[in-house]
Amino acid sequence: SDDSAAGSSTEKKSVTLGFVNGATTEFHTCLQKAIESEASTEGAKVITANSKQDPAAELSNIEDMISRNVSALIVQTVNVDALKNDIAKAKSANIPIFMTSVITSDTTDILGAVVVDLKALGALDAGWIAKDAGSAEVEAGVIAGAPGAASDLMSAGFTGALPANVKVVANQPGMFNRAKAQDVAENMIQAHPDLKYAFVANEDMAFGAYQAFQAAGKDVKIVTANGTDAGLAAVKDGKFSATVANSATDIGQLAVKNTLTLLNEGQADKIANIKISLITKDNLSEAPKYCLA
Amino acid sequence: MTAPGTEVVRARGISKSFGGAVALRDVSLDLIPGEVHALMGMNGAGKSTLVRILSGAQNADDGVLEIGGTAAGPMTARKARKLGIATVPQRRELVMTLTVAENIMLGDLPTRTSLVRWNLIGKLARQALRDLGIDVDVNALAGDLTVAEQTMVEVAREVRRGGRVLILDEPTACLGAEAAAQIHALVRRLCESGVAVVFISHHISEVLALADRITVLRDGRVVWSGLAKETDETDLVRSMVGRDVVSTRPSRKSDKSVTGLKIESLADGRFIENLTVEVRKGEVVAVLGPAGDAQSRLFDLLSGRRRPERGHLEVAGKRIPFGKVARSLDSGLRCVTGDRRRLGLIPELTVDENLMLARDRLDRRRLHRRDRLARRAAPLRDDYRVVTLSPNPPVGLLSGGNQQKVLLAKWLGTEPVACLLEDPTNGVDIAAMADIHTLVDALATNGVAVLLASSDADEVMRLADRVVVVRDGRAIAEYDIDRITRDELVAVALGGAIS
Amino acid sequence: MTTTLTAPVATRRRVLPRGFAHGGLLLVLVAIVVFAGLRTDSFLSTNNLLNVLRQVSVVAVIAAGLTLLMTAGGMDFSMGGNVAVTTAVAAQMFAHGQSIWLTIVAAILLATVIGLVNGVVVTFTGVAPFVATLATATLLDGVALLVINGLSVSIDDQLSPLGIGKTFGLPHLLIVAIVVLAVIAFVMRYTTFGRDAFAIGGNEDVARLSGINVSRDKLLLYGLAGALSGLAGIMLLARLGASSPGTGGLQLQLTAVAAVVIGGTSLAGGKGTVLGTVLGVLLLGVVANVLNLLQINSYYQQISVGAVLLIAAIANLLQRRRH
Amino acid sequence: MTTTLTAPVATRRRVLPRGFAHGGLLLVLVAIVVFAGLRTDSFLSTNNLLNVLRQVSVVAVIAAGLTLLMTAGGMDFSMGGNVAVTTAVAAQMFAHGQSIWLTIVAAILLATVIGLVNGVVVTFTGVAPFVATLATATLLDGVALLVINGLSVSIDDQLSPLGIGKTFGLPHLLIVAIVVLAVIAFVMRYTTFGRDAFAIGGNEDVARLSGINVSRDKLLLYGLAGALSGLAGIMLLARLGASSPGTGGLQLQLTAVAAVVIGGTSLAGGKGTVLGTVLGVLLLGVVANVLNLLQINSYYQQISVGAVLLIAAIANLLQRRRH
Ligand SMILES: Nc1ncnc2c1ncn2[C@@H]1O[C@H](COP(=O)(O)OP(=O)(O)OP(=O)(O)O)[C@@H](O)[C@H]1O
Ligand SMILES: Nc1ncnc2c1ncn2[C@@H]1O[C@H](COP(=O)(O)OP(=O)(O)OP(=O)(O)O)[C@@H](O)[C@H]1O
Ligand SMILES: [Mg+2]
Ligand SMILES: [Mg+2]
Repeated sequence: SDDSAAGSSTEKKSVTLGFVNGATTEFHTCLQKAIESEASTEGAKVITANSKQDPAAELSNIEDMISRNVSALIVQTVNVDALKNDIAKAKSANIPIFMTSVITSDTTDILGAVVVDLKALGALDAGWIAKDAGSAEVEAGVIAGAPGAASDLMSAGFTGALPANVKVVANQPGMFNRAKAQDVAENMIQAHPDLKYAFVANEDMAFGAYQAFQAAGKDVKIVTANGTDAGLAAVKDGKFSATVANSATDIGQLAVKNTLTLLNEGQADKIANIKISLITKDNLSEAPKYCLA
Repeated sequence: MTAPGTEVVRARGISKSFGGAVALRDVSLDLIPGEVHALMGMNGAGKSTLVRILSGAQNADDGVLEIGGTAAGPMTARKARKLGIATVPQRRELVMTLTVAENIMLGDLPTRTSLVRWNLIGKLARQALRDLGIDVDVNALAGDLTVAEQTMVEVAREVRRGGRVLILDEPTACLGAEAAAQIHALVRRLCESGVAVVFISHHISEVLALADRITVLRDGRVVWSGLAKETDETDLVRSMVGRDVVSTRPSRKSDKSVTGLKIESLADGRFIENLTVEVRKGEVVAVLGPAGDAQSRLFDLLSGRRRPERGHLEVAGKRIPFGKVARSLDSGLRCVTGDRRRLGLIPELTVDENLMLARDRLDRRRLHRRDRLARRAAPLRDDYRVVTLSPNPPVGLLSGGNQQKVLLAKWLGTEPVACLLEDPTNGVDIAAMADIHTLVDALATNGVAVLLASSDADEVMRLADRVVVVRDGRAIAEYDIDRITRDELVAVALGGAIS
Repeated sequence: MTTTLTAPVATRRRVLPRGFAHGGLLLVLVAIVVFAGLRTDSFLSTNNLLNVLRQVSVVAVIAAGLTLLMTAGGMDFSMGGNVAVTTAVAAQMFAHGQSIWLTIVAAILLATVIGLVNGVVVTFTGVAPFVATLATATLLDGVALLVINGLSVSIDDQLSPLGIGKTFGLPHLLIVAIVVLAVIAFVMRYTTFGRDAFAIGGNEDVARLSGINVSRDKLLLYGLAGALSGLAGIMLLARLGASSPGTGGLQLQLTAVAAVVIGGTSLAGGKGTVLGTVLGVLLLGVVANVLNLLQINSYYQQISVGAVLLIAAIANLLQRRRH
Repeated sequence: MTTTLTAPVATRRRVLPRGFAHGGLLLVLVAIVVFAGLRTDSFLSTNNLLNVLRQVSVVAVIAAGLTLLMTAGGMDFSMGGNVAVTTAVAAQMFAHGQSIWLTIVAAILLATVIGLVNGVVVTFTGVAPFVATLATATLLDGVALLVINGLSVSIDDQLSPLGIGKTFGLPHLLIVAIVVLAVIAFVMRYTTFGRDAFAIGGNEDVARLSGINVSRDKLLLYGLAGALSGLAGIMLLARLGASSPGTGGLQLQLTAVAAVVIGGTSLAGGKGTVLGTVLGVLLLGVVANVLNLLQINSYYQQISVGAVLLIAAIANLLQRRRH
């Protein structure tokens, strides 16, 4: 059976990576695809599990991985702090943990991480608005994700980087759900008909917001994040003014690469920052691939 | 205990109305230890409402209750129980998901160091049943019992709990002769020990034989109250109904050569073993046996609710498969249950809808128009004299007897070819009983084959042309009704031998 | 715990004008509307009100089917999952170049079949409806993800006439919802099939013995719930222009269930009105809208929705009890 | 829709040994265990089995309380929300340097109060339990977010003796769960309070007329459900070492409800066993574990969980019916 391979992690050939994914959104799907494809390129096996945004399920998944004796664990976490327990557990079983997207405050016990600077991501979008608005007094709205660290970091980064002449008049949660985001956008434009800009925490929601603004007959400039094919097309069509590419594929591929390198005690950044870039109509070609086919 | 001769309960000026409709007005009632106090009156007269007020299940709008000489204030069920008032309500109130033993001991489970003593529960429950001469498995689920058995269990429960007042609301309405006799004996015994018993029944002879004192209600008012020995059947009927009621057996002359309903070698593996009964068109045949015997199980099999192990069923010469409600109905067979709450009516639906429930489905009506429904239902309401306080209330709010009338009307208004009537006058007043008997006569005259499964000997004598006696699930004898006397009939029903 | 049909209530209700049964709910709704109207100008603008109505259209269609089904004592907890699968399949069909009508018909057919499967399980195995459909809900959520492979599938503007179109100023989505609600209300009040649902919900045994084909009716009811989920799926797809992970599913289901039960339809069956459901749907929609307009902090939003639901449920009962 | 207790079933069941009522469920569970044992070595390792048991401990505690409550005809859909609030409050108290015991006591007290509030609403306003607690569930999820301000609040290893400690090889979390289950099973069978719960669930009016203090019992039952949610919250906090958005909540609630109803406890009340609930909890835990071990794609995992639930529910019923 396939477990025998996992048993002997010392041999380089039969490295088995465990990947614990955090949810089933597009980002997570693409991340997993990238990890699976990169691993197969590198000749490693991957076994995966999904925590579906439930911290308790994440812990269970990690425990299950440990009992399968994987060589290393890559975790796209639901809950950063709960990971401390997991890390302790994995450490006592001699299984190193590698993290994606976010990290614990104390990084001594982890193997490494690939992270996205979510604050900087928000700030990039804010920067575009600052430039576009010039010195005009304008209103902006934020359609955040689900209440929680990731979403809060993004909107804090965005809000914090805005110049004084851009006023955030509304900040409402879209729950990373397109339908909800569309409702919120519809309501927001009613309350603030003079809205000029909207920061939407991901492209899926941004499409919903775009529909809402269109229907209301308002020309609100949308800035968002991800850089999916559909998102880039929307930037090209002018539906979105800008998006910040934080490629799930880049994160996944780098995570596998670094995990394997660090396992073999090779040279790699322990905490690698993924490159994020502001994509507008002018630099569409610079966008990295977001998702593997 | 209160000294004999002084009232243990004095109710004065009790009034109660439901949303403007008056159910009781200015009713007074005295209960005296050692006496059986019968409440009589037509369906909807307010008997149950009065006893519900006494037992704390409902609150009066007006009036005072004095119990044991002191004013009781607002009553609750718990308080009534504490004051020693035990009640068997008209509607069977058991926890159907619990066993008989637990139901009997409910609210009073024996414990030791606060742990429930299961063995003792079984023993006490068995004892309570044995004291009343009842044979029911204490480990059976209450929901699996027949209505008669449930009644007995409930009486056993209330008697076991004891108290100085016992209220029995139509305890004998669906009981066979044997069980009723047990209840009578029990009531007498309790009276001797100083309990005040309230007894409600529509059977005048039963009341006259049992009661010391009688109060008659009509339209929520006391119209007569006095000692039982000061009155007689005719007077009682007059005060209850306001007129004389006569119900005599007509001579039904119809051609009785064609078979209308034929049950052959029926067996359900539990209660019925090889039962064969044939009913000709225009004939009323009664199935009779000790309570709990085959007759109370026929409904399930004939209606298609349950499949028997073996047997044939024919309606007007056509074979009907078992277990198929639609086929059974198409053939013109109508089965009227004795358990109207569980298998007869839908309490939330209105009277009219219940009346037309089967009829409209048989007519394959697609649309439902309230005004037309009311028009279609009106003749049935009149024929069966369904009395309601408001125009068209949910049927669950009617008095028991009126519900029974709705049930009969629902089925007999659908042009039956053959029908099974299980306790058709269960809980109806004497006037309505006479009406229903006349309606059954009319059915027979019109050539319907009627199979009667009644536990009431008088009713069997009044209606049946022929009696089939069943014992242990088999038909053991058959009599034409003019060959047998009422007393012999009762003897048979009690399981005795017959000359 | 078991609630008894307390008599006085029902008797009076007949006497009062219809709709009064929902007086409490109506009161809460009106209170919120007045409050919102005073606090923010934008609330009472035609545009905003139309927005709210369009937003609740999808939930309304699901809730309508659920009302009828629950009145018959049934329950379909998988309608949200069914919506997710339908949107996913329809989106993929569009992506593979199928025509609009074929796609719509196929999606609704599929949804009907899913509903029928629920119906078969509930009717012929006797598993409690809640249990059976909770299981299928889990299953369908997985299927939906599988169909779109965890990615967003866009349909461009193929359904935009439905999604954003208007006739005489009324959004098409709203019109569809109104038609569905009206039809269900009509069925419940004026057809034997609808009355059968009440009978089955009131006492299934009696219904069967009265000649109602209970099994067939149940299958039809579950099938109908499925079909309406399918329709809701198409509407949602039209509105969003894409199917993505998390579309439909449990959240949508819970909103619909909440709307229906707040509207007074009994979980035990035998009681239910479309009018109540409409009020329930509107209440939830208006509250979400008002919270957005008033710019309430997102944590307080959930709290407010919960509190309003609770108040509405209590108000509705107290009001009924007073009579 | 109402299912009738047909006579032969129930009478016969008494004759069979207890526990047999869950034969179908047991069969499915055993089948899965055997299958998993054959397909992957790691499944039957002590470590993995202990993992599974520790993983289900929190759900088991909630499910135990729910079993008793549902047997009495009640429902608490807000236990998951209660867990969320409890973990949030306890985490904040730790973060503010409160002592372990004070925190635990305060958290469980708070949870009990929340349960009692549910109880008061259900008992004294007559709102259907599902409706009332669905509303509080929404409310509590919001409160939990508010308490931790949408961020993860870590408690370091303050509760790790409970969270990862073992005695005689048994995880402490498991021991707590076993004790709770045993106590509830005992209460349900051997105390008047427990038997009264069956009576209330079977027929509340009869129970009241029999002199059972129904209102008090209901309050106690909801309070108990709350207290157990609090305990579950502490256990979850111990296990996770932090409270963060998404801890507890609706997902946990649905898992517990699924476990209880799969275990044969009736949504209508009057019937329920802790044994059934234990089997339900184990089934869900084992399936999740096995799907992970067998390396099933996550979309298929959801589908499989749904399918297994459905099969178990049907098997449980068919098996019972055969007798
Ligand atoms: N809860 C209630 N709501 C509305 N009307 C009621 C209610 N209870 C009883 N009634 C009405 O009050 C009247 C008296 O009913 P009650 O049950 O006391 O009659 P009864 O004398 O016991 O009749 P029966 O002999 O048929 O049992 C009836 O017309 C009945 O419909
Ligand atoms: N489940 C039952 N099936 C058949 N008959 C029953 C049943 N329960 C009670 N009865 C009998 O039916 C008659 C009336 O019972 P039912 O419960 O319909 O009365 P009700 O008038 O609604 O109750 P109440 O008078 O307490 O309001 C009584 O004679 C009683 O013995
Ligand atoms: Mg009565
Ligand atoms: Mg009555």
